[in-house]
Amino acid sequence: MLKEKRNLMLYKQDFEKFFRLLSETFTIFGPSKTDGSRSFTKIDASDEIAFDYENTKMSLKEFFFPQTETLFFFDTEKNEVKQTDVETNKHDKQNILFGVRPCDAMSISFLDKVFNANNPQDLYYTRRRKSTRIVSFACTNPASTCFCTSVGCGPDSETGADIIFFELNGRYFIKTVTPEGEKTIKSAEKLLNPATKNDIEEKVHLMKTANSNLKKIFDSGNLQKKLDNFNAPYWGKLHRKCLGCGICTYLCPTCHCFDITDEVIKSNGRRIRTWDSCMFSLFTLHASGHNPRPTQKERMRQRIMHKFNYAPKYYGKTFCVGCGRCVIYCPVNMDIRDVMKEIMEER
Amino acid sequence: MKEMNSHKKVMVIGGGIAGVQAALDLADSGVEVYLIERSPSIGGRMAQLDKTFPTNDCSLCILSPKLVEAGNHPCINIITNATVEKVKGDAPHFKVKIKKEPRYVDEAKCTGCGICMAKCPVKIPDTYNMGLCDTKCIHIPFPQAVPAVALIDKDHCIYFRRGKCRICEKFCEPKAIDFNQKEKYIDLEVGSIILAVGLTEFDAVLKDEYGYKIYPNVVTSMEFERILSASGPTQGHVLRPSDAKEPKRIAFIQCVGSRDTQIGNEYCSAFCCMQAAKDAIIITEHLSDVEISVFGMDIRAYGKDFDKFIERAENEHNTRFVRVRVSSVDVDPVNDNPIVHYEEDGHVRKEAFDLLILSVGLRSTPQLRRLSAKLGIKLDESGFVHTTPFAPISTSRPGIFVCGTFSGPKDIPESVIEASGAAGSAGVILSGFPNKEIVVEYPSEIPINDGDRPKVGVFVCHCGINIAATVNVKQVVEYIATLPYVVHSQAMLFACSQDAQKLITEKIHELGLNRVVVAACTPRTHEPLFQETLKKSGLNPYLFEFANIRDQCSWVHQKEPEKATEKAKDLVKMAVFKVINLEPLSKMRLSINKNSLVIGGGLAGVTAALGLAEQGYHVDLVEKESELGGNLRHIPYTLEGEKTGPFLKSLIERVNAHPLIAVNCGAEIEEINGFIGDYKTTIKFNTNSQKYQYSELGMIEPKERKQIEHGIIIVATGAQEYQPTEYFYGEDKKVITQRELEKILAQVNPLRQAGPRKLKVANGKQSDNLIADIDHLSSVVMIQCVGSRDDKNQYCSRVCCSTAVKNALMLKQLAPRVKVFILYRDVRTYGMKELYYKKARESGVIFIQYDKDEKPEVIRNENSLCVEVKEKIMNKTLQFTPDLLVLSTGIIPNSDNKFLSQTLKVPLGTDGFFLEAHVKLRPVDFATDGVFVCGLAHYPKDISETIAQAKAAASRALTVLSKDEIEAEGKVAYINETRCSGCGLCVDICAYRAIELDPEKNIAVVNEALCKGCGTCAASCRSSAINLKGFKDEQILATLAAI
Amino acid sequence: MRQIEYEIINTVEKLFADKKIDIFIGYKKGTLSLQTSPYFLSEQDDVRKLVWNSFCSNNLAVFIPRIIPNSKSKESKPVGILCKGCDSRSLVGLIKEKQINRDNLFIIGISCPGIVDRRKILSRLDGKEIIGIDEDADSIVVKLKDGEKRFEKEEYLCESCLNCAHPTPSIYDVLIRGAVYSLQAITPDPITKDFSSKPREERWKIFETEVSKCIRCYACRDACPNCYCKECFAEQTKPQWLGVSKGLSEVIFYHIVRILHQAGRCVDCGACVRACPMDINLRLFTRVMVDEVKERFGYEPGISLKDTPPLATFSADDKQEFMTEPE
Amino acid sequence: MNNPYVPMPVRISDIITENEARDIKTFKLIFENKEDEKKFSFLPGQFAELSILGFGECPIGIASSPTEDGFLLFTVKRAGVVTTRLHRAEIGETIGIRGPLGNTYPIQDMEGHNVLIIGGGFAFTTLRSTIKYILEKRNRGSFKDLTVIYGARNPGELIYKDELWQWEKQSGMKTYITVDKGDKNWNPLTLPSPRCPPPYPPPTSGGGQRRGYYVGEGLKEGGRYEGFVPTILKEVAPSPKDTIALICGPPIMIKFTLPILTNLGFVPESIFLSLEMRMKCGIGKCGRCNIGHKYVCKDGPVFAYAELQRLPNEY
Repeated sequence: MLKEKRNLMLYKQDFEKFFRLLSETFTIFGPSKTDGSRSFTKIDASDEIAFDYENTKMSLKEFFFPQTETLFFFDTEKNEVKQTDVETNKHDKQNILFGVRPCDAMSISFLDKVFNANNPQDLYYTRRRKSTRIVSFACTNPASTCFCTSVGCGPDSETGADIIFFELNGRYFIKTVTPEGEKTIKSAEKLLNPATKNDIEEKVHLMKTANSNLKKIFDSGNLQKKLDNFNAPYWGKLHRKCLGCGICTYLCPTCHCFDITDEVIKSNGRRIRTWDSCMFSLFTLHASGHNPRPTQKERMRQRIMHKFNYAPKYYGKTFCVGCGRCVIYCPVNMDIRDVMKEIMEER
Repeated sequence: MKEMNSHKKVMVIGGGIAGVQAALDLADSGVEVYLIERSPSIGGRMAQLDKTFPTNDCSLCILSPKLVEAGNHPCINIITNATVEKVKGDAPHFKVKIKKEPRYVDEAKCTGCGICMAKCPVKIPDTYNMGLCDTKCIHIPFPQAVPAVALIDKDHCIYFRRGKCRICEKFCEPKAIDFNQKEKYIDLEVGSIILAVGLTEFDAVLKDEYGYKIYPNVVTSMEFERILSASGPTQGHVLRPSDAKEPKRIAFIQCVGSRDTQIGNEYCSAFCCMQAAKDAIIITEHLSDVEISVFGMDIRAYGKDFDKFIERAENEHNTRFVRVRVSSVDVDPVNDNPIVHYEEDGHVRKEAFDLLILSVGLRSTPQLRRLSAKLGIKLDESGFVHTTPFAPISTSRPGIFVCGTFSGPKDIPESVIEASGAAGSAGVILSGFPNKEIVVEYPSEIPINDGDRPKVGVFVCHCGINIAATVNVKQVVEYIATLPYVVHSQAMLFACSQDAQKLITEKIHELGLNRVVVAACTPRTHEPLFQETLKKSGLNPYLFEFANIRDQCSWVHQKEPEKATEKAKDLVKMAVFKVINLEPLSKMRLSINKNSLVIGGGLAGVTAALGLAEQGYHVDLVEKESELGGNLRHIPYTLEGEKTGPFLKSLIERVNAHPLIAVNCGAEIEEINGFIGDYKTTIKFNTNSQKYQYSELGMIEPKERKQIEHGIIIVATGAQEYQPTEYFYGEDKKVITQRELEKILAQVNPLRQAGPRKLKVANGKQSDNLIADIDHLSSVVMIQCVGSRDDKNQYCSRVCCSTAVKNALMLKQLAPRVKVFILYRDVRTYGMKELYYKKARESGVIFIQYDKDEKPEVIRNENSLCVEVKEKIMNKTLQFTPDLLVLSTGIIPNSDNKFLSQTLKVPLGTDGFFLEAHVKLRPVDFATDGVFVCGLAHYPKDISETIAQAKAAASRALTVLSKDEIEAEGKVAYINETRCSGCGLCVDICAYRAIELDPEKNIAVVNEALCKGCGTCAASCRSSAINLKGFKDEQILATLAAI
Repeated sequence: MRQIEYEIINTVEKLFADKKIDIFIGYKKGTLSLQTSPYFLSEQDDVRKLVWNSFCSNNLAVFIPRIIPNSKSKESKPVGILCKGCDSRSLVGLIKEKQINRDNLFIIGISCPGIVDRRKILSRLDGKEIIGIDEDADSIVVKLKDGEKRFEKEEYLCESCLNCAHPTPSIYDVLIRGAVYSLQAITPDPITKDFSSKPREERWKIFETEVSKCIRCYACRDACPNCYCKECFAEQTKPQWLGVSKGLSEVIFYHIVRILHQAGRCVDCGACVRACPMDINLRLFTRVMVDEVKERFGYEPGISLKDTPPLATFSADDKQEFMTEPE
Repeated sequence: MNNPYVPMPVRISDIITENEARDIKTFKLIFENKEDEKKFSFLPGQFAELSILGFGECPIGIASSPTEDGFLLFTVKRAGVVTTRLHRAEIGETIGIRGPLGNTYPIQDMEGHNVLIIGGGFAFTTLRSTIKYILEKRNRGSFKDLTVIYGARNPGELIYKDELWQWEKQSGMKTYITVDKGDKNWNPLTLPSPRCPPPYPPPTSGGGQRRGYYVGEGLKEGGRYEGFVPTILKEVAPSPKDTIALICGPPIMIKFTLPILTNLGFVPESIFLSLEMRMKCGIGKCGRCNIGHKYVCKDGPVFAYAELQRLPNEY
């Protein structure tokens, strides 16, 4: 059993071999060049992997918590549940998610608190999670929209990952984070060498540079306290340019709200869960017509509060990893960093 | 008028379509009606017809709802098997004695279940089916009969003949059989009497040269109607009598018993041409590869869309119209094929057919003569009720009115118009009496809400064999029983019959049904009937759904019974899924403003206005010209030779003098807002007329505009004479129109009568010295169909043939030596007008037929005109150089019809005339409630037809005005306020102007009184904020989800 | 550009000073390069934060039905708004569809030289970080760590701007004239014409491929001024018109209906395309509709407050060749 | 493994229409599988997701008491698609159930104390469960006095009528039943007086003056009344000493009841309310029913008033 995390080295020229060895036991997913790093797709050859991407457009969450998931099928004529998706989608082969950015890896550790915790456990998520190893890639060149260090994450964060790669000059610095991570590289052990002091120094230096490129914009701890003021005046203004679309929540790696609906064609039906968004006006609309969050003001507040105030209280974590997707893709440039700044500056 | 402690009462004699319509109109206006019918059920001849032209509606299908309505109407007392014994007294205090023959079945007890009929051992000829098949000695005349009560034919009953049997009595559960029934006399006191008995078909045996009853394959048109009918002896299969084989060559002989001097029936029976064309079209729908020939003289397609119908028969249905008179018929003894002999192009021809149909006309009977004697009314030489052109529905005895064929052969719409007109005239007589109070009691409605488990009852109709012969009804019934929420599913022979209604009610109560589906013919005719049944059972009438498994299934898939059955299952399943999602709806009640607006001050408008005013209702009459009278001012005399002037003058005087009529001459409609019961109209006076109004009538303040509030509208805007551009009209003074000729003749006539040779100048200005002396004319040519039946105006203008005949006769009378040639395509002197056609021929007028494609040509020389025409029968080109060329110009729709049609939201037909709600049975109504049409605005017609229709319009309007309030449609649009963004698209596109924006809430608001439930708004709304009650998105989606 | 920005600021300042408006909607500097952000300015705020440059891409009309829901009252002061040609066309639509009263708007119109497509420039930068931006009349200069890159505006305009027929607002209270490129607007749009000329199967394939990228975030709808329904059909539950899943049939359904709801209303501002995070070329389909409506009914939405939209009227001469027998 | 999203089959063994408007029905459900029944152990206050295949799910409070063996009761008001379909169900039909979900009334804390139950309208369901639980012979000794105040708009809208009439007569509990407006058969024990204004404005739609409200000594015994629940509560004036109050009712009733309880001396820690929010999963994952950092489905639906005061007022 693993006593401590190991630091190992892999020469870039051996990566192809490394990839092949791993793919004998695992199905490998990663950001691929072919779809412009839109999402994590199946990778068949090592050269399909896009190493230099900033972040995938779709976050990692859809791998474990797909946008549409069948909970079970049923027959309305016979009035019976036929089978559940958990039973049909057997994940026999183990998966590797390769090249995950540390922020996305961390986001999975948050989702684990929601779905994987035994309160009760969400079998659909758990099943996928159990069969999947996360191999993350430290960010040596973070984007201008990244703000991970403001929310307790960082370019070399290990949380959520089983293994983390650092790209050094001509070689990869590989750190095993979990026992699963150890097991994952077992088959490729012969390609790996223990890291030397030099290697470690180079890695530390590299990450120092990366870290220095990331400005810490706010302190999430203070923010949480600030947000305890539920009726703060800024809520009356912040939302005004918000269009109420679902881009920020759908692209967010930690947003996990979903809807459950039934779909029926003839007598064949399925109960599905689909992503939902607190930004949508119908999200909390009661059958009676009452809506506790009737305007974009309340909905915007809910989104911010859920991430930065409620989640810390409930799960002990700020549900934001600073990936910057909401910043990049918001059609009205509603920059969450700006919002945070505004909140922090209030009084 | 004497005071009388009774309400309005009228006796209607005859329960055919005319009688039923008159009864319904009267009853709807608050008059109690005694409908006396000689036979055991109402419906008359129309109930026996298969289809009706020119729409090919199933005759009984459109009639049956009216029969049921009459049968259920609280103001109508139907007395069947009854004849009038005696009529004493004068209007409005007639004392009548009715004799009712025994039925031997208690009408109050009989449920019409038909078990007696099944058990009765005696077969007798089925008179409903013209004796072509058998029925039982105890029988219900036909499945949809009203009342649906059996009767025993005493002459054939074993019990009555031998004193034994009484099987029917044994099986009759309600104990309705009563062999001891005796004839009964009923005394009635009524204010007026409407004579609506019909004529009888000519007995074709009298024309023995055509071989009827001699050769097996010669049948009459009435028999053939039954052969075509799905409920007829051959169940709608066209088979010939001798060998029950499908005929391939079929011929019709027209004018059997009509236009026939030999047998003394000189009139035209008015409908037979169209009936033959209709039958021809229907035949080709039953049989493939069939050839049809129609032997007749003229094709009298003088009604709305009739010419198009004939063209359809000719071009699409393999029908040949042969313009000859058949001389005789014999038979091929080998195959019983009748052989028709006729002369064509001077050759005698023989032609064999598989089946020969004699288009028999109508005639009077001794029975009718006896009846008129009892009533004390005058008949004419043909045995028809004597009427005058200006009083077409009045008999010689005041207070007794006539409608339908008894006053001369006519088609259904004319009969219906006269029926309504007669009802109106009877109403005038009764205006001093109070209305009969109608209290219709419905049980209080069972409350149904969305959360109640739907309990659906499904009733699948056989429709005789209409459905059952194709669709396996049993399978459908069994399948439907398995559907969710269906608690009852059963088959019915005729779901529309009265006993079926009883059964549906029973099932509703017994099983606690809260939703009902009837799978049958079509909701168009029968939905109201079943909704009424629900209402009477305490269910909201909108918890009903109709599955159309006849028109849309069995009829169109006759050759694929299995697929049809599957489709029927789906259709009923859809209806079930929909009905499950239906919800109770309520109708809005609208109060009725009792004033009326009549647009148009011609003969029609004036007559209609009088019809309303004389029953005590205020009328605003709007005429755009400066004086009343319209086109009639230009028609000096009638075909019958009566002067119109005095008649028109007295009519206008009556109108002007009537305190309830406000005459607005020189005024035009500017704006009409509102809806039935509550219209607001602005009329605008043109400046000249203001003075006129003020100085001459002194009735209206001189002002430019006037606002009128009223409850109904009668459109009587008339039509215009076609202004010819052909044949040098307007260029050559020798070319004039019939109207111009008529004016001249009218001026000549009195002078001529004043003394011989006094005439020098008739009309110096207009005609110069053209007719300086009419005697100097040597020849006059008249060309028919100028501006009618051509590419410009495709319809027949209906009156020009008789106008030409009228003027030719007058010309001949004034100047017997003048040669008159009438170039015609068909001489359409329908009905009694035929007598004048004959008279014209006798007086030497020469009729020359030309073909549509070879119209007469006119060549203009220096001083003369040369008319060249290719004579059709002899196929020769003839030339004339007439002194006068008279163009029989057609009638064209008014140019402002379009404006009025848009303002009133009522449609125009393709020909530009106003389009009535139904060509056969609702000839003066519009689909829009509260608006009626009469006169030339509807279609070209003659004076008496116009008068009848105007009276009918008034009568129909009275069915509205006599009520204090009416119900609006329940299936209306409604707005989901949480979804409506108030964009206003629905406001823009609503054809009925039923939607407005609420300026406060900025959402759309539906005016339920105006909404017709067309659904355009619902379709247009991007937010799905508009739904149509009864057709909500969820309901439609549920329906679709069923398949 | 600067001059215009200055004029805008002056005008707005005066409007506030004259108490003509309480709120003004314009643009402020964005937090990302090549981007601006809608700015709701009230008297207390800094009017000098208003900007005008080639990246003022948002169609500000979208906010009108949101901030003045269904208001018809004349009591409150008008809302000030900065309008490019397309924004004003959207406003015309909103006024005609009674979402706002003309009197409740104070429109500062700008003759628009076209908006530069941020994505087009980004795609040329190979992910290099932008340090700064300079803009002159014809070009954008992007400063990178390792130098500068110059982009000619004309080549990098948004597709909808490249073929804009009405760069000058159709309605305004004050018009600020700027340089307008003399781009020739062509109907039908060459890009969509090319699309339209393809066989039906191919068009369907293109449509399917494009919309299959959709994640149903509804940004296209929410960025569109025409989409002001209180409850979008896509989210209605009574009845539920389409499922909530990301399945192809559902996204096709959503997009087809969204596009159809734009018939005769779309002003081709391109807001939907710019909002879409998945880079779906939605304009390809809406523009086809715009051209189609113009050709069939001679109608261009957003140009006049008077003319009747084709869907609100009927003429017997309307083309009906689309009514064909099923194949 | 137990999949929390898959419903267990239950058969509808009885349907009772509760009110005159016929939009509230009680469904008696029996588990199709014995094992499911065993697993389904609950306490008053909890709810379950009722599921109809093809229509969806709706969260409904459990109206029966765990002491009632062999069946579950759910009282459902018809509002949306699922509840409408449920109302249309017939006896014998099988539907689905997921649960029990949520927390319970603080049964343990209530033991050894007086219990005051205040209910309004159809939200009386889980309170009925509680009452039945307390009244159960083997439990009754664990609790002290039981006071029930229940009100509805009119007599036709009272639910569980048979039981109400029984409780009125039952010793060891006081039952106050009140309606906003009585009918001719409703015999209030108290005389209305026009002097006392209503604690909250009467509905505007009705218009006009209401007949009035009782003024006088505290109501010592149970009975039938006319007036709003808060008014009756004020008159009943139960002692806060040693008492735990449970409230469930329409928001407006709760709004006006809380200050009266506070005035009577109840501390927020001793008042418990049951809340409603739009829910989907019922197990704290789908993220929509939160009030502040509490999920109503998991951390509720029962909240101490003290806790609720700390949460944002967004429900």
